[in-house]
Amino acid sequence: MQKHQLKQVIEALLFVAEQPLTESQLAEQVESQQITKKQIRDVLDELQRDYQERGVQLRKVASGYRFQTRAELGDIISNLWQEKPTKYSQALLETLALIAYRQPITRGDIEEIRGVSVSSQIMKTLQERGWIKVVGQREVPGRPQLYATTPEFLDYFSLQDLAELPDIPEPPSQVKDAGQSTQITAATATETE
Amino acid sequence: MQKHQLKQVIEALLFVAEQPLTESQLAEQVESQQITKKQIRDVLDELQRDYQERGVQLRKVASGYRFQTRAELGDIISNLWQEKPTKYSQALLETLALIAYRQPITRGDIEEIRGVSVSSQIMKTLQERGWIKVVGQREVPGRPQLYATTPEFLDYFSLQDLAELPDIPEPPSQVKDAGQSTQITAATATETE
Amino acid sequence: MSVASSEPLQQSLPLGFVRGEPVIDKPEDLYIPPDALELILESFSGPMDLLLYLIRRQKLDIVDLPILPITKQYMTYVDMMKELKLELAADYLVMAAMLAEIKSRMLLPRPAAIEDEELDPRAELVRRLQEYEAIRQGAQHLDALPQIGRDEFVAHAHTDAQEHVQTVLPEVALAELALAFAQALAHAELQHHHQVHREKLSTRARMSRILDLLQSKQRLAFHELFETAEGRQGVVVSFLAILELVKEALIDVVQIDAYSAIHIAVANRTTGAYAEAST
Repeated sequence: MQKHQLKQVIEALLFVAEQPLTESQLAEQVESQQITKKQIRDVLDELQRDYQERGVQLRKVASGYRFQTRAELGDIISNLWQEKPTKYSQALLETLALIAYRQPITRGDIEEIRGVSVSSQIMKTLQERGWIKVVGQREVPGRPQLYATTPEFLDYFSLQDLAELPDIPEPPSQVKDAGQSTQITAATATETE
Repeated sequence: MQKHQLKQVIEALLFVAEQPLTESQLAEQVESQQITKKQIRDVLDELQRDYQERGVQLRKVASGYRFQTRAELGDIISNLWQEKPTKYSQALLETLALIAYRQPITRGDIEEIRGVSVSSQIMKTLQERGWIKVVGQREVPGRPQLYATTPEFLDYFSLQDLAELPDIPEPPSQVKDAGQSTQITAATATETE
Repeated sequence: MSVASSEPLQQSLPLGFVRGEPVIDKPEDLYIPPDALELILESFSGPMDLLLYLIRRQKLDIVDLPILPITKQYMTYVDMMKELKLELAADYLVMAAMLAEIKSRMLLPRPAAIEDEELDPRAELVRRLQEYEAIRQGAQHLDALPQIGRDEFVAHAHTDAQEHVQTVLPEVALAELALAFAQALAHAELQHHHQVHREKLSTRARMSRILDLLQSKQRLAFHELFETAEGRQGVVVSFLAILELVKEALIDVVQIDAYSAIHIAVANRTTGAYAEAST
């Protein structure tokens, strides 16, 4: 396959796939053509440059590459739909922020910091959206479930990994949790303690 | 709105709309910006040229404009939806084997040997695959159809004729007839247990 | 999204802004309709939110939290909520109790020797406030990030590629077929009835072919069933196949007169006397 055609194929695949595609997935799609990952990466770089100034851009998010519209066009484009996009409540955003920044975390931890009981509706919504999931249990009495964010959470916010989240102050540790790590990296998502 | 931005907006709208968009629909989306239809048409022309050689192209169809993949990429792109090959059920394989080894044979014969009824779906699948066909009817009440294998069946298994089918390990009770097995050279490794 | 409807909206609805700070105090000299006040009080996402708001509004230092005035103000708000018969979450009262406890411990004289930061009765509350403040900031960051479906949209193109998807038919190996046959026989425990031999298979294949030929022609001349090219062995196989077909009453062999050509035809059903027991 010539490079010109490879580029067309990758471009077309990215525009029709339901989900973002990784380099490996793209390589797999054209595997019969003996294409190296390096060639795929070069094409992706080139496509990213090609679309730099266009209405849609090639973005890398947690679960792969996808074409998406420029952020600044959001207002005009959202007119296409009758419904207004969902506005998330402060309570939901705080809960999500706690899970994103302090994962893995139990519901009890969330309640302690927010000072209110966590509504089951919020946890259900976050799980239904595929943004959070149970990654284990803390080995204390009651074995509470530990929650972490998912790649879909990152995709939704067009992030590649948790390190891209804007910084917030690290948790104060003078009273307890002195040993708790404050480094937020994508790896924490799979930690089960 | 500057022309540069108008182009980005129209491009983005066409990429996110579920349906093709007409010039009027596009004009409506950007109506607050006092854009003439002429301007929209110019932008569409320009986009059509921009995407001429790309993996997706801007095409005008009956209900408006839409981006779609190049026709000649259909084959490669279809890999995205290509299902993994499945396996035939044991019931189907046994049915096929009985037809191959015991032809011509009726469904009733197969059922008698297998001790279970043969689903119509299995017979249909084998016929659609072109491996078996009806070669006659047995002249008994109900005139059941007699099935046999086809040349396509032989072709698929790279056999010249049915005599090349592997010999089946003989049951222990059977006294082997040396004279009948002299011609057998093919591996008879299959075992019944 | 159901959250928006099932969760009270938490955005503050201040009465106004003074130097950028929302004013939601109930000024002494201004009547506020109870409805408006209710909205304001409901807008806090919890006791920590309220507490943090009170601290920030007065530009107080969290670390050196003046517990007495804060407790007093907090209680004023809680009383207002009670007065308006808002469904006051128990969490607000838990916080009130905590504040009262810290206050009383602060009032107790402490031996100078053990006075260190760790034992400051406010320490735990301060830690929670700091962490809550950080998380509030995190929530704001999340809200400000571009979101798919709100600010950014996934781009898709139409494709007719699905039409090119080919049905992949399952593969079968010859050995599998033989195995399946053996298994079918084993299951039926009919092995002794189904002796399979190479010779026999050729015969059965020829039987199928003859029946197949009879599908298109009603009658076949006997000699049409033999091909000299096949040699003697082919003739034997054909002959055995005809005999077997006759035996299974699948064909009739017809000779009108003595010495006339022999024909075979599909068995007439009236003469069919196929015995199932033959297997």
